[in-house]
Amino acid sequence: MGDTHPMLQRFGKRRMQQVLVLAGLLLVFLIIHFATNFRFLTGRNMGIIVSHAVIPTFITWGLIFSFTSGMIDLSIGSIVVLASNFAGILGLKFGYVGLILGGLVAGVLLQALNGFVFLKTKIPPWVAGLGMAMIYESIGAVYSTAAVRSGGMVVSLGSQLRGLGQLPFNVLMLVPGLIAVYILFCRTSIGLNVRAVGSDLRVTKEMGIDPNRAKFLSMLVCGVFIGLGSAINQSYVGQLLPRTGLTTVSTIFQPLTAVLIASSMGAIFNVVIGVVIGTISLSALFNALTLLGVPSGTWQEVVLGMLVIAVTIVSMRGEEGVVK
Amino acid sequence: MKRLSICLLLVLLLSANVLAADYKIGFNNALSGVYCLDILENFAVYGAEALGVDLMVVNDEGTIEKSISNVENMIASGVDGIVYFGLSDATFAIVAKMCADARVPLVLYDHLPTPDTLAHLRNNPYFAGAVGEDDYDAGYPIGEFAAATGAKTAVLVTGNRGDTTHEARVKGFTEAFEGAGGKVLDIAWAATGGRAEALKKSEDLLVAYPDVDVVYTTSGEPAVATMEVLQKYADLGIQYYVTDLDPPILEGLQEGKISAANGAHWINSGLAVALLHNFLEGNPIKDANGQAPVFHVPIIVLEAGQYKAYEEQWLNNMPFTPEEIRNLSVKYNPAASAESFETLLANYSVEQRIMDKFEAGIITEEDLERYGF
Amino acid sequence: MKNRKLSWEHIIPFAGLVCLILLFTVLVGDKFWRPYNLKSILNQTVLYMFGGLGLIFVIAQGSIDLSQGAVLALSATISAILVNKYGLWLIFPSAILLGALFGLLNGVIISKLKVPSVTCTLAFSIAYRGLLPVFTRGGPIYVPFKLFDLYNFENMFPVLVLLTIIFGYLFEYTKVGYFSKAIGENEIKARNSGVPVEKMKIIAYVLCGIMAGIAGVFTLSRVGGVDVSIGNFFELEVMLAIFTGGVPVTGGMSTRIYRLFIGALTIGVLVNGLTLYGVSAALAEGVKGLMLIGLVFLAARFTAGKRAVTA
Amino acid sequence: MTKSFSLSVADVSKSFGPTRAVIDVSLDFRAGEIHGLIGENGSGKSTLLSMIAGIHTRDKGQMFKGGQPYDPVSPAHANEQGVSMVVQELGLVDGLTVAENIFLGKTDQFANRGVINLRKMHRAAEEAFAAWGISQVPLDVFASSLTVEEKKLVELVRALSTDPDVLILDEITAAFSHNNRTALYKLLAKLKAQGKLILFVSHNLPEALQLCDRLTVLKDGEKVDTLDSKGLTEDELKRLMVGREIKETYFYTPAKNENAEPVLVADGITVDGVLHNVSFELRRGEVLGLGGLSDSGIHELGKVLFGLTRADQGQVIFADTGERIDSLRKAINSGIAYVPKDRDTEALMVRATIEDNLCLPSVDAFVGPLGFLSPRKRKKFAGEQLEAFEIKASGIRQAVNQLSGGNRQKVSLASWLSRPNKIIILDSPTRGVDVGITANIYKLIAEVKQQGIGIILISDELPELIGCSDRILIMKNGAVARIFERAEGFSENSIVEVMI
Repeated sequence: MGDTHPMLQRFGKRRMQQVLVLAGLLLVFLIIHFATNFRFLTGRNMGIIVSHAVIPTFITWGLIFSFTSGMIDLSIGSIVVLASNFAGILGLKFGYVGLILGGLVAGVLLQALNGFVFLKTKIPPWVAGLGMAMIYESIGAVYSTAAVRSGGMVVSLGSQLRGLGQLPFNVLMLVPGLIAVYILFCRTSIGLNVRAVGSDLRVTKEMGIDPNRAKFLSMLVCGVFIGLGSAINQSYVGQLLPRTGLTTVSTIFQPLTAVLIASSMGAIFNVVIGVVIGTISLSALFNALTLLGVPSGTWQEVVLGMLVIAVTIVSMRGEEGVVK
Repeated sequence: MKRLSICLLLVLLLSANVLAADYKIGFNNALSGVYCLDILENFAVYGAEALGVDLMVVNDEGTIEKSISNVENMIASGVDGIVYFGLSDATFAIVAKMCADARVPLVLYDHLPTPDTLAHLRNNPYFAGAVGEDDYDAGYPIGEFAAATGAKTAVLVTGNRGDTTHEARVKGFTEAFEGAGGKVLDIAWAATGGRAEALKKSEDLLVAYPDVDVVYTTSGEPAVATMEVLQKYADLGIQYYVTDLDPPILEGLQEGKISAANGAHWINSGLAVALLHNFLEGNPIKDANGQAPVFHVPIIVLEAGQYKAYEEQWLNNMPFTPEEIRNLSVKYNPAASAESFETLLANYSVEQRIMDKFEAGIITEEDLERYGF
Repeated sequence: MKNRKLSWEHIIPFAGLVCLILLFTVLVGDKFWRPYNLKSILNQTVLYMFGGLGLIFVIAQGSIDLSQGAVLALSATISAILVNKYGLWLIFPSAILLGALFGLLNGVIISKLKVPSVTCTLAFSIAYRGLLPVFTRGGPIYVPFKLFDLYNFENMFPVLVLLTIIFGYLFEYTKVGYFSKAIGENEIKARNSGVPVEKMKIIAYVLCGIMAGIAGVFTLSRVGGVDVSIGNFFELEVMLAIFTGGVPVTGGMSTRIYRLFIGALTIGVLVNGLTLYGVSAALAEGVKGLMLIGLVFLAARFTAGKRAVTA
Repeated sequence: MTKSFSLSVADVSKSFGPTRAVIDVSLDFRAGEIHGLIGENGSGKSTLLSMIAGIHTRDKGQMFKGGQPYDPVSPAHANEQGVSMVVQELGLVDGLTVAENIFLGKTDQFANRGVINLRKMHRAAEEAFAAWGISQVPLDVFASSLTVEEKKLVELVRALSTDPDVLILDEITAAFSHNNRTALYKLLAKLKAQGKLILFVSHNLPEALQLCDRLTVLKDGEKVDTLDSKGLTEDELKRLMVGREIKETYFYTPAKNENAEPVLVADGITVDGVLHNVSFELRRGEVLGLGGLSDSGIHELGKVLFGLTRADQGQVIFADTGERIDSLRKAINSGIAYVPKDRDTEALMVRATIEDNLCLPSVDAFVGPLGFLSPRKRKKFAGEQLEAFEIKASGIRQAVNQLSGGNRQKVSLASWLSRPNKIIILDSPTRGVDVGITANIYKLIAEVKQQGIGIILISDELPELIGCSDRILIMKNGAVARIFERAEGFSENSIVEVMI
């Protein structure tokens, strides 16, 4: 056993591969720095990059709980829209406390509803999430229509309560967030149980864990982080307009990519930190492409798409199981 | 006796027409929830109420296929005419064909057809005309103006790549600005993701070009976002121009965050309803050449001082009274013609409107003073 | 097939459709039954049926294609450009070829490089949408007026029937369909049994791409040209149709092509009926969502004994 | 109810749908005994034990522990009352570390305000391994990187970590190497001496006879008898299990031609870290047994022969054509069939119908012009196979997951055997299959052999290999240890010596 174990040897190989990926990433950033006349790795620009990554990071942190138990939930975008607006409404009444509380309450409640629907109906979350997204979008749009009918718009913070979404507070939020999500995911029974459920449902059941309870709890935790992300989001954008037509579904793309990047570095970093690296890399990518003069709306998207596929190919190398 | 009964019948028919909402008009909102599109819908509803017609509003949810489906659905539900917003110029010919097949008249609003498309549409007897603005004309004067201040470089923040409205505004600005010797350094296209995306993109853009002279944003949502980002870079002394007069932009104007803004062309939707109403009343309005007319709505430039006037007399109250709208239709004003529309539009500016409203006794002298006249 | 019982699993999708039709007959009245409206419903659903004829192979395999809308958009756009240059005859060949090409790319990356289908197709969807404005260059692209005639009931219905026969045959009565369903049931068993899994995945994505291409041509003829928003959310609407029709999300042997049609019609009738009744699009979407969850739930509930439902 | 009974069940029943898994079973277990449960597959052993361990709830009947009513609602609840179980299937969560696996669901003891102290948890795990004399497994690696044997050890530690009075072991020894088995026997003796009750399930009858104090035989969900193991013989047990005397379970018939030409040649196969330079020949019409410990590489070798795993060095040659088998495609085209060990996940489409399962490997036979896949031909074929393999089902349209384990295995075998094969590789074909169907399968193997087909039988069970094979290839640590010829007479002792 020990080091000579064949599986462990393979594990080591994999780790080496991933160190190379990370080194490659850093090298690319360095090259970009030179190519952009040293505007990339400046303090101010790094601040911007990190601050752009804050909201996706919180949402992705939430999502690792539901992703882990195999629930890809297409409704998160619409939940963020509703939770942000609710945070805004309470925020205008009760200040920052209301803002954060509003996001939390809405995030947790909607995730609880999702959890209830996913677990009770037993519809695969993939499809149920699509349905819930439509329902939430509809609720948002009805609220928006009602607001416009009564002569206004959906809640707008104007210049109030905007601190949470700005430097330095948003970046500072990352630190307690990181600690909280690490502890919850790696060091509490909620995280442990949901990781167990995600890995092997049958065995986990036999070990005396109630999988539905574990999943539901993890959805609630997910709701907490999505709610926090929504509160920061509302503070960042000031006003978020609900729309219909499944426009919110694409919100999941960035978190999904971040999780992919995180898992491709799974042997070096804990997934919780990997997520931060993932979201910051994405934010840095767009920033760098703009600095390099790559047009947005066209080639930037192409580069993003290709990058995601490339990262996945690298992280899936040597995969022998069934991939769907 | 016979003659009398016929007369009675006619009177009955006519009175029935007058009493009930006599027409049902279909109207599509391209994407509900976007301020600049919702305000179009609002004014269309206002115009329809003034004219006493029913408005059936549908939402295309930003997709071109749904806008076609919605035309079908409106026809199926028995509308008498359609006021149509085309997400793309490409759809006009086909929508006109569908309307002609169903014998339902059509008026285009906001997006004007290109000359080629227009020529094709004018062969269609059910095409009743178009009311809209030239988006090129939204960007062009701002480009001109910015260049005249001595600015040499500009970056643009705009909406979805490929959206004809924004492409035209960008083109207008670019041609004017570069024609005067300036240079457009980069354009941030913020997709329908809305404000959050525009916030990030405009910030990235400003990091890339910190010494730029001018920022121009072509539509409301990205404009609000860019305005906030620019606040963080107030030290750079960048001039900021905007098209679309969303409420936060008005505040920005007032607070001096924005050098100038234009917009307020959203009255086109209500005028389009009036144009269609004329057609339904049997008075198809023709232009000087006897063809279906195209009315261009001027894009109003709003200076910082006029903020209050716009807020109160455009947003809180509609810029036109119901009478003014009724005057455009032959039903209420037998003299209604293309000229009525043209006169109304020719006088469409902040000053003129305020003065007209003052003369009509809608606003008082105190108001005038508050607005700075 | 003597002993195949008529189970709830088969009835529920039909029942949903019939209930909706009855509901709207009451609410909307004769407007709903007018020939023009019935044709409209078909017009509005036929594109999703086209898309579904391809997607169902991928879904049967337990995978997904989120790039169908973007493939539709890109192949339609490039075809429109080519048509304007070289003539209308090119429209179908080029759209089909381009669709097949994009599908091939998906299939190769998913099967050979083991990239999960969600990731791969989502990434391509973003990339293709990014490429679109490069081709449209800021304005719409027009297609010859002649093409408009393609999109009417008389022309489209025969095409639909023909494609249904071809794809239905392929799906229900050949190895391609049988193997695809086997892959959805158990990929390892399928591979060990001699199913060329990688080839089948590539074929499925190519078929998916081809149908996106064909749907793209019909979309062009329906909307009159290319706009960057063309094909937006097409793939989600197709998925909605397939799942509403009761196709299991994991694919497998009980995937049936008729379910696609039931699902597409159900969604079509619902949206049309609600619009005619005057319900806003915002509310209609919520109702659509509720119905999706409700129908999938009911269909799964009545088959839970036979078919493990994964949560 | 005397005090000496530490655990008893009275008139316990349990049904799964229409299947009555356990019917009115009453049993008394004494503290300080090792009590064996013996019976065919599907006789109700695992179900009975699962009810005691709180995994399943019973439909009726009562249970008592230490004279008190005992009603576990969950495994955790059973643990609290001193009952823990190592289940028959693999019972670890692959995505968690070893330490996390040991304490999953019981982590509160290491938690401070809900936060788990990892160091404390690791120390506790180390102590547990040491205390029970079980060879240590690395604690911070994921369970997925462990061998089957290591996993079973961890499961054992997990079960012991609650310090139970009643320890239930469901077929744990099958995966164990010789020395770990010995260690386990020692451990069990120690626990017994401490006055604990051990419930032990094994298909290995000699082991059960040797280890257990008393044996209970179950049949079709009902208790047949409880006997003292002293003086019992294997044949008696077997008779009780199936209700008839089975003397010859194996259907060995000598190969037609001892020196037939080879049909498959393996030459120096090496898979890094798994197989080393494995060479042998498979002859026409013979059964070549592949035996060895669970990590000896026998299962991996089967996959290489079928082209599922690529060899890093060496080659597999299909003798008829001289073709090199380096892909699944070539293997299948050459007429090689492979029945994998893991039935439900690799060999069957469990949610699909019997018809679909049977037809899939033979699908080319149903293709007509225009690629038409005739439903009629498929149906006919499936019906024939259903009959030929005596699969008990309501019809070909029944879903496979509604069948019993044995019948599922029959479907699996039928789907492969019903096509024209030249070589058949069977990996553990009787794993988890009851005695009756096992015999059936042996008979099949003998029949197939008579058709001149070369068979490779991979098995963990030595008697099976001895009973069926013409030659037995024993592997050790990924290399060929020795090939035994039937002519020499297989002796279990000498084979075990080579294996370990």
